[in-house]
Amino acid sequence: MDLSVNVGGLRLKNPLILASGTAGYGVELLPFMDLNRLGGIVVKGLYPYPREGNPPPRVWETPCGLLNAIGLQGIGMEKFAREILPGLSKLDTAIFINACGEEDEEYVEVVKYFSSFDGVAGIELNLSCPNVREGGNCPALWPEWSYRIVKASREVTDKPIIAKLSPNTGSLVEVASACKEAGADAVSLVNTYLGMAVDFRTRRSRLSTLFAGLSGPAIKPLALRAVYMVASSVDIDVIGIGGITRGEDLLEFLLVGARAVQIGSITLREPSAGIRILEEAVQLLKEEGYNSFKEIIGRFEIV
Amino acid sequence: MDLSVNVGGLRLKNPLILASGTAGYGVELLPFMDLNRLGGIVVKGLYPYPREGNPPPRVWETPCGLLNAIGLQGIGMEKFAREILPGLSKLDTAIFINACGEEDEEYVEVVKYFSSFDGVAGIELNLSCPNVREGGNCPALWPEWSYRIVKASREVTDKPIIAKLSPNTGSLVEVASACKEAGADAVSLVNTYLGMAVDFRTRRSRLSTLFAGLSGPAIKPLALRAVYMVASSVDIDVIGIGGITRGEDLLEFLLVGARAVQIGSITLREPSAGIRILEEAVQLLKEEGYNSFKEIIGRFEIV
Amino acid sequence: MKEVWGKVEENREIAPGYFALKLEGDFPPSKPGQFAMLSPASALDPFLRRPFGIAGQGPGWIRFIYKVVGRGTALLSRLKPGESISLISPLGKGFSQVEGTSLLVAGGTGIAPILYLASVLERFVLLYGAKNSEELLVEEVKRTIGEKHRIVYVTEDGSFGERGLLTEHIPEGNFSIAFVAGPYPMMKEFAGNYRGRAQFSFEARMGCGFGACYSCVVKVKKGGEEKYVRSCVEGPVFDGEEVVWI
Amino acid sequence: MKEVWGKVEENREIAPGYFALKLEGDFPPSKPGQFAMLSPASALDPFLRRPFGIAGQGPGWIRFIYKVVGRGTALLSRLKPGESISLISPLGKGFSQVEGTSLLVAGGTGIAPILYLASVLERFVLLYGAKNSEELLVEEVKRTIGEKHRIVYVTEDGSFGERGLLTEHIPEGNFSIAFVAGPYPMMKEFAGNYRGRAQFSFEARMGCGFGACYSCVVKVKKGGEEKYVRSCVEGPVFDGEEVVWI
Repeated sequence: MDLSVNVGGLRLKNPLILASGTAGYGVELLPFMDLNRLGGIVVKGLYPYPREGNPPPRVWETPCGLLNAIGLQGIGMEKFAREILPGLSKLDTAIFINACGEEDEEYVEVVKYFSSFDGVAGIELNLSCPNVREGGNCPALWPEWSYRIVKASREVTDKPIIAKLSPNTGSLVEVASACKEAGADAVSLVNTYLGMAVDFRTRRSRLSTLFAGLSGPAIKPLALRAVYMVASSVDIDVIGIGGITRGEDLLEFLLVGARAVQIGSITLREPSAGIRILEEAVQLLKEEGYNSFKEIIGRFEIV
Repeated sequence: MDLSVNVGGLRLKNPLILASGTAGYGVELLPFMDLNRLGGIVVKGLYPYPREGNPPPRVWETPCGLLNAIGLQGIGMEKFAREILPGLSKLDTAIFINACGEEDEEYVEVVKYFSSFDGVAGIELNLSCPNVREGGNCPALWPEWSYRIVKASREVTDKPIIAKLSPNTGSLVEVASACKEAGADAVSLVNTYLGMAVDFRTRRSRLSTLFAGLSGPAIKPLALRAVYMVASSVDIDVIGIGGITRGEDLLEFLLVGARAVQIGSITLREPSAGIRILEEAVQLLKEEGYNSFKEIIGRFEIV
Repeated sequence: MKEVWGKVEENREIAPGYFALKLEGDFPPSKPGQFAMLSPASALDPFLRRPFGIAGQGPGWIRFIYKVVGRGTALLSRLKPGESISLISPLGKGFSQVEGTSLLVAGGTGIAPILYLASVLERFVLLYGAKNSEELLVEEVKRTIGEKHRIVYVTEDGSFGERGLLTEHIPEGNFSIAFVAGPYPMMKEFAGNYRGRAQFSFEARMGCGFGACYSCVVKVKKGGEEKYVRSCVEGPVFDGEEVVWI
Repeated sequence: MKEVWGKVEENREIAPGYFALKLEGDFPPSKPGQFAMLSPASALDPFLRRPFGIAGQGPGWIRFIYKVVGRGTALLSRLKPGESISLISPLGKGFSQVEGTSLLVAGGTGIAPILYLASVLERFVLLYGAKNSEELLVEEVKRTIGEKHRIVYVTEDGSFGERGLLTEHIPEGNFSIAFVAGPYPMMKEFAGNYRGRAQFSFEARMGCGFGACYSCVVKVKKGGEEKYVRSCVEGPVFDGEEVVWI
């Protein structure tokens, strides 16, 4: 069985990647599984500087999902590079940076900084965090804004660039096209859906913010469609994200055109979920007579 | 305890309305509860003519939700008026028509037809069914299209007009504004979210259609935000819809600005859910020392 | 039809993956061919109830036979005696009552409504097929209908009874009607091979089970016209003449 | 820390709404103040695990005391002996070990980690408060620490022990440290009234419990700087000096 997939110019040992934001800096999961078995890990979002994040409460459980408003608390790129990346780089799995910025220049600064690290397989541009700007605004809602950041990032790195997209726009396909035009090697989608939770007793938000981002199995049907929309209409590699909890979910994302997937919220519930999901997917593929993940990518048929 | 609410120029005995599409023509629920206890019932969507709907399979369960692609099968306005409305009209609850059309003129035809029936409290314009046009298109994705249908409907009826809106647009607030400008008395939101379910074994959709509409508790956090967005920025009465399964959910929608709510998917699981949810909400209100539903409407506070 | 609670008296694996669930409670009376919607979870996931053909009912009890095929039935199978479960019952139209000798035809879990029917009929021949002897619920059949009726067992691998497809072993006889329950392909094949009057029990994917959502439609011919009708209300049992096989 | 399965040995309502859960299994050793994440559902809803302070642990067993406050704990309370549950344990940093006599302070379900701590300490005084006598788990306390320690019980309504708030009845004594677990307002009030060294166990709303999500942060002063740290990794026990009360 050939588990490898090709995405954004990279060959991954398998299509299962841990999504940014639910796997810490990777090391938090070492007690629970052999990270070498994963296709890749996207570490927590990094700014050029340490960042405090939003006040608590930062998380609220919803039916089959969770709302988060972490707000990209983080140790900053230099401390990460000094204290954590050297260890991560020794793993036999693809390590992806998740680059963030308040200003466009900050994204570029992070991209440039990590371009020289051999241990970094690629850079995901976090164009889509809904918890750091007023009203959930983010670059990935706007084709032009996304284009600008990807383009400027492209100019400072030869590493694969993955633009992480938001579902909270009526222009998803246009944003993906803009990222391709600007030189992105792949897009990953979806980031979280803007949602809200309130307490009728206190008459206030359940979180410290007004809006928050919904993830988890609740959103899977929506994410699957978003991935299909982009994969079927834009000529760019897609990494599927959204509510994957089982091997079958992984295969469904590949079927509609994703070349790899990221798992997020399920890791919070079940830290070793990545290995289980991968094993389940391999078993299902075998049962159906496939010899590789690649054989199923984009093979969805409209009746 | 005063349970009544005012919405779209109507006084409802309480804020709990059964949503269109999950309560049949109302009569299907007679074995399970006393419909007189409800604030209102919106019957299944009606075209001027009988309609076949989409082929099966039409439904697929998802985590805490369901995708449907019914496609507005229905008996048509005349048969409904002849065989069902007379009985419904005898109930002591507000009966709402859900008017549909392939062409704009068909909406207007249904609105006009029911304008003369005393037993009809109001007319909900179904601008937002995602299962009847190519790729999930519908009037409620577009402010202009919505305006045209509401405006033309306004000209043929004095009954309250409720425009049912879609969350599948980047222009939700603009659509709501357009409906107000065109003379709608209220908006109801959200209709279902466009989603997808596939079977990796057959490589085909789980439904007879490519896309389908997601409803159920899974979408509640998204719907709550959509209702807040419209209620807080457009001067029109809002009826909140989306994943309500408990009394507390109902109160949350009122808190962020809805003047009434509709319950949908939960009725399929628990046909008498409407009564339970209403009772739970009344109990919670009492516990917190409120004397009416009206006292909590729009009382959400941003920290 | 009513929302009622039942207390689990028995929930036993009677064959690999097949369970018999017996509930105690005050259930409205049903007739063979009708079904119930069972709620596998008290939490919100899985969200929908599941339809199951009633396998038997008497004073204070109701019984089902189900196969674990997904998340809902897996949860059901973990129910323990003494626990409670919500059901809506009875739903749909049952089999017609017809004079004379009936041919009962069951494939797989289609045996559930057929056993209920057999328990109230005087004269019948049973044709019952499954993949192999493990999935053929012979003990269930014997317990319910005893030894005095002719039974033709069929397994695909020949591990019990006749070998092959059920539709290759339709017994000869002067049957006033055939009552058929099982997978769609089997029923379609049977309909193609059998000339007499027949009623078919459909297993459509359902939303509510009581007519509110229009999910479970089946195409039928009525008055010269083909149309979708709700199998939960106008079925799940349909006359062979009206079914449009696809 | 490890993902492990435990088999329910006991899940008993010890006071209205309060349950004691004892699991059998091969659990990594813990120390008082550490916690575990328990998964209330095998289905996808509720989605997240719930954190519970460990109330006791020995060879082949671990014990929790919890109050039913929502959907997750309601599901937990329905677990029956023999059923299995997934947990991640042990998590976080526990209480420090300090020479001398300790003051143990527990409010409400804060009694769970405090009892575990009491079971390993030689010398302490316990101050334990609850709303009323029904919610005061006196039998639990007696069972765990016997009769040879001084205990000050406080109930808000005076239905058992002293009347009023726990913080109004802080015992006099020469304590080397106070260990405090309970609701935030109680702990804050205690911190304002108590001058000696103290450690506080926080109950923050958690996502994962093992440091991956940064949901459960608490603001602390470290090196002259205020910052958010994860209570699941750097807590749930914090030194009084470093806590920034809000």
